[in-house]
Amino acid sequence: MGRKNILSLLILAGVILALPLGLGNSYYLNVLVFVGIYSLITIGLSLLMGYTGQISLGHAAFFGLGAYTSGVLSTKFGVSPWLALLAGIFVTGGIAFLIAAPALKLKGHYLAMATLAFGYIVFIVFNQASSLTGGPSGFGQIPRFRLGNFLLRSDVHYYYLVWTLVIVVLLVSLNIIHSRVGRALRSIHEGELTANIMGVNTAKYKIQVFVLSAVYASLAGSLYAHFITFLNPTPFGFHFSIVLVAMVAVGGMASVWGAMIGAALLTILPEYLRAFQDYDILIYGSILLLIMMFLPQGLFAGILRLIKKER
Amino acid sequence: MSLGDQLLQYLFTGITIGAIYGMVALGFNIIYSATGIINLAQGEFVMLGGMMMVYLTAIIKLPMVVSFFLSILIVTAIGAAFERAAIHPLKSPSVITLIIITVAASILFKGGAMFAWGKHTVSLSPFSGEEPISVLGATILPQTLWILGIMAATVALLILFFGFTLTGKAMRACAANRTAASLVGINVKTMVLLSFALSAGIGATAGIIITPIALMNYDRGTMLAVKGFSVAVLGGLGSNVGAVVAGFIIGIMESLGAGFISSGYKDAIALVVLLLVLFLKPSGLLGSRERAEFKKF
Amino acid sequence: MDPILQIEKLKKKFGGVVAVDGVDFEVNSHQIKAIIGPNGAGKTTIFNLISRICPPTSGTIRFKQHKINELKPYVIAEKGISRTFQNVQVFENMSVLENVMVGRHCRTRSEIFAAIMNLKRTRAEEKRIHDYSLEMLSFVGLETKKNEAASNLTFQQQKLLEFARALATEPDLLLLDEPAAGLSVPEADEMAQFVYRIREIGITILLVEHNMGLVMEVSDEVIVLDSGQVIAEGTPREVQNNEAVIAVYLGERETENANHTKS
Amino acid sequence: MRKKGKIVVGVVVAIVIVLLLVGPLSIWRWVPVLRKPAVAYKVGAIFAVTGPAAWLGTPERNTAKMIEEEVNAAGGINGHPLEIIIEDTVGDATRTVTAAKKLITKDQVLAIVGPSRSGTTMAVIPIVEEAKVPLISCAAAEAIVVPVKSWVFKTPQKDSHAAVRIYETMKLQGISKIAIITGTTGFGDQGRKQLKKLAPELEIEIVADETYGPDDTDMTAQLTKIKASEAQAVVNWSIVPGQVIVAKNMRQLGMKIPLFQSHGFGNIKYAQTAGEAGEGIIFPCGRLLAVDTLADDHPQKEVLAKYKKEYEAKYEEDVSTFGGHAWDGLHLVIAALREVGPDREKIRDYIENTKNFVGTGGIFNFSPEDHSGLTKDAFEMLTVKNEKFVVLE
Repeated sequence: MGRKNILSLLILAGVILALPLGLGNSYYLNVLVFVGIYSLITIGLSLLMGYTGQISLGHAAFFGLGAYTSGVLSTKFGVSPWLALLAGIFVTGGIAFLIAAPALKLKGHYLAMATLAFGYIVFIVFNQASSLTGGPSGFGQIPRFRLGNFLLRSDVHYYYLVWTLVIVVLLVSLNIIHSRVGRALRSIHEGELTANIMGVNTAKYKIQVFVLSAVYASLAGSLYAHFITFLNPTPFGFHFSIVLVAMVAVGGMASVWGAMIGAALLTILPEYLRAFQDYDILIYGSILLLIMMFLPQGLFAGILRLIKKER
Repeated sequence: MSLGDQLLQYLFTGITIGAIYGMVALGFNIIYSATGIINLAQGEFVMLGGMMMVYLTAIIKLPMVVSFFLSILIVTAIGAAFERAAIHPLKSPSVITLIIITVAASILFKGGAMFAWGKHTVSLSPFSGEEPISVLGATILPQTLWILGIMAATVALLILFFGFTLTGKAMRACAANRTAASLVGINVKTMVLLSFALSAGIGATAGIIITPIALMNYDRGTMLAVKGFSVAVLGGLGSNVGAVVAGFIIGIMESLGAGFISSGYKDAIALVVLLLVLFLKPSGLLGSRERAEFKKF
Repeated sequence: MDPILQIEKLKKKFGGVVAVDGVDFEVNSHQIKAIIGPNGAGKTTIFNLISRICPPTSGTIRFKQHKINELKPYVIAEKGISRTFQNVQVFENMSVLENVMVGRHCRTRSEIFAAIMNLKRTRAEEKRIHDYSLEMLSFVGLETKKNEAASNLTFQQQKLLEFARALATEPDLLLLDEPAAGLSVPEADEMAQFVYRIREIGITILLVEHNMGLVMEVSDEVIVLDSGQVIAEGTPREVQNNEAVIAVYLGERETENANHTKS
Repeated sequence: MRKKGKIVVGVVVAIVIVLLLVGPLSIWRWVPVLRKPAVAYKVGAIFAVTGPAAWLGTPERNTAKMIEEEVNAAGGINGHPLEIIIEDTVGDATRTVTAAKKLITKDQVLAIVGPSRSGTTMAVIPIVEEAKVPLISCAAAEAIVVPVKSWVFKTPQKDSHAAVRIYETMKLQGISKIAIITGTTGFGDQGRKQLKKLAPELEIEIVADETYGPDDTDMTAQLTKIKASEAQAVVNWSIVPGQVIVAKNMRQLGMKIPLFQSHGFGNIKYAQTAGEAGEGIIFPCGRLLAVDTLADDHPQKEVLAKYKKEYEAKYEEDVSTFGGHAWDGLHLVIAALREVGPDREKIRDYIENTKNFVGTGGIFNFSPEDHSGLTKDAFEMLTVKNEKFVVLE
């Protein structure tokens, strides 16, 4: 990991620590909690899409699997939220592993379709397995996290919890990127067959990064479940999978920082646009369109390039 | 109702649903084969077609036939304008960029339709009466026959167009190899424009003919796009006959699934089959493996 | 001399077309062997079969006495076969050095958990990968370009980069697919020097090449292929005087001349 | 290229400046002096204005705006202007939670009306309970007020009442074996649960239980299964477009058995969309849609006629029961504000003890045990005749 990344991490940590002092309003913190939760997913997606070049239109399902495993275990079976979170990671990781092996043999749009279909099937199961999931009505009263005797209840508590995990996940991801494995991932993106002939077990790494991104999404899902304390299937459908891909694309796929910027932008933007009422849908669509047209590498890369150019 | 009657009815239902999906999938195919783009705004063309038709017939009170062609024409123009405004200016965009651009466009179309026509679900009177036709104890709506007829005509026209006209052949050439096509003097950018216009037109046609059965509102496009995309992939991207066949397969599977297994899981059943097909034959039922491998990300 | 690579009754069909039709030959350790033949004779297909880009229809390929038909491409690389490509296949958006470091992949071990923990031995290994790769880059003379994106290199430099990347896998057998294609005469001469230098390290070379000057200069043995079949095998001199070969090549030279006059 | 770069920089800088000037993170909000003095009574409203339930949220939003204008034109509440801050749920639980937190912590509203749908309401309940803000939901599901949550009320009639009224009507018609078909949305699912729970009590046997997705285009498969069963009537519990497609599909299949719909059918547009297939549909509904047929001395007549007249004059569209739910919720809050002033806890207490409040949905009588306030008599059984709603004889 380069010096630049360590510096960026330190700056991020500083900003994270300081922000609540400046904002002090639980609504803003609440928005930032969601930014953090979505960042966890988009960082994983950037590893999968930006670095390895494999598309997924079904990551909302992994987010949902984490949320539901965690929520159901802790609410209906009295499992501690932390254990439930771990269980979510194992369940989601296991399912991701099973789907990854056949799906990642597919390429391009066929992979996109397979992940979409998988996501949709999971969404249907959330709706139909009502004895566990409460069906379309969902279920509530999901317990919150505890640290010893301390109950995490306010937005500030979750803000620090979520963002601590974001930093950890960032650290983990940056370590992977700047390693032998990260190089292998990028070589798969550049030319899968060539990478294979040069000695990279491409199938293995594709599966690994897919499972890893699913695990990140599951972690995010568990945090979501124990934060919002109510689950129904709507946030885990096709629509959200697309939003996630849009976040990654808008921020800049080829960088975990870009993925975070995208998550932040597409989470905060609709909050700004609340003031515009119905028109928000048009403004949101236009901004998305313009960014992709004029900064196709994403905001992060676009801004970096501009800074360099101006110098 | 005897089991036989039920089975026949499920089949009719499947054919009706399948024809709807097949029409949407045809639109996907045209843009995909000319450009390699998966246009996630395809469902919005369908929605626009349906809403436009309802607007022209119910509000402007134009005759059916005039409205039919006018709606298709207007949506075709919208498709072309979208290509000019958002796709044409791009320089060698990545596939994910294109996907997000079409998503953004679909948000805009949806928003536009919401402002233009409101949020209510609208319906359209069927082309030739509402009296169901009885066949051996099962029933089918005359509108379904219209859908099937227009779909057959569309596929036939597409085959003629791609097989026998110069423009059609040029579009196929672009699909096979863009660089080579431009080397022999085909204006690739024009072909892309054409493919968007054509696909919007077909989408609009689909929207118009399904509205009497499925109704329409501004929010309907996304799901139709997802189904259409599934069908196009199952049939093998780029294969028009494949799209029609796969449409019927998915439609019939959904209706049999709803009838005999569980209406809640019917979509899942169809999707599991889709996944299995993809895992066993990664280029779809009627797609060619080589073509799938050439069209990389 | 012991054979490092043995090919027996190798056959490959694409649909109805037979690209390789019952080919037998051996490559001995430390030799430079060339496969020549007119376009479409099946030369590159043989390479693709050896590095398992596609499976053979029938026949066996043995490397160091072990059958390798069934192995995945990356395992073949681990066993000690590497290659370059006819139309270069560098990882364009990665730096020159990173390209070579990918080649080092199959000789190193740190997996994802070690990477996450960023262990001391992982860092040490990363350092070794870096140093070894740099060494390979200086071997081909590209060390000054190490931080450039591979796409910024010239065509010849990209070919050299492929050499370095292939060498980083520490191969015992190196397949060179038309190393001189697309190069000017002095550049092709440079390539010939490289081929010699690679053999000096102790690497066996199997070569496909159209540039007859280069083939005749560097090869110990030459195989001539036509329509998927071996029509002659021997030292460059023997092959040059083989009547079947002359017939095939005269035929091609005429068409080539015809092409030249056209353009 | 350089020029283009500068333009893009310019655009980015401009966007940043705009965002700093307006919106939630704007610099003005960090400077307390620049804030407007808070004299207005702020009430929050969370409706599904866009998204799949926009047909529900839009009349609610329209009603809220109408009431705000009306109240302020009449001099506000005890001299204080009324400010209704409307937020959109987009039909998404996450966005709804954020909206609720914004209303509570940033806008500091005194009470919240909405959300429109059951699922989103369930998602905000823990928030209002913890923040101690009165919430008057416009969603139907029983689970919102059963068990009673101290800060949560609702104005639409209960699902269970709707189911009971449907079953009672069936019994009068001599129907005992029925099929139910429900949409897989929160609303449809809650309805399905109530129908199944209450059937044994009222001696109704459910012989077929089918579902469909909110985006399905054809339900003849499910209906064929029902047709093959012994069902004497069908209950469809869903939202548009499913309600209309089911009616059309039944007609296609030549099914002559009566079709009952839920109280989600409360907009004359749906009957019109269904056309001929809609004739004879029976459904429970508040009296708003049948106001013309009410006797003049009916206690709700005046309220209903006024709301219908004003809404239809202002928005040039047919009034729906959904907007009525918002009307009831807002007027409950306004009445409370008028009596007890800007105090969340007092507002809650006032609403909980409200008796004989005449709303569009019925006559409300709240109590600590009942946060719904309506009885099953709030429903009238309506039927469709010549594309109009009339009271079922």
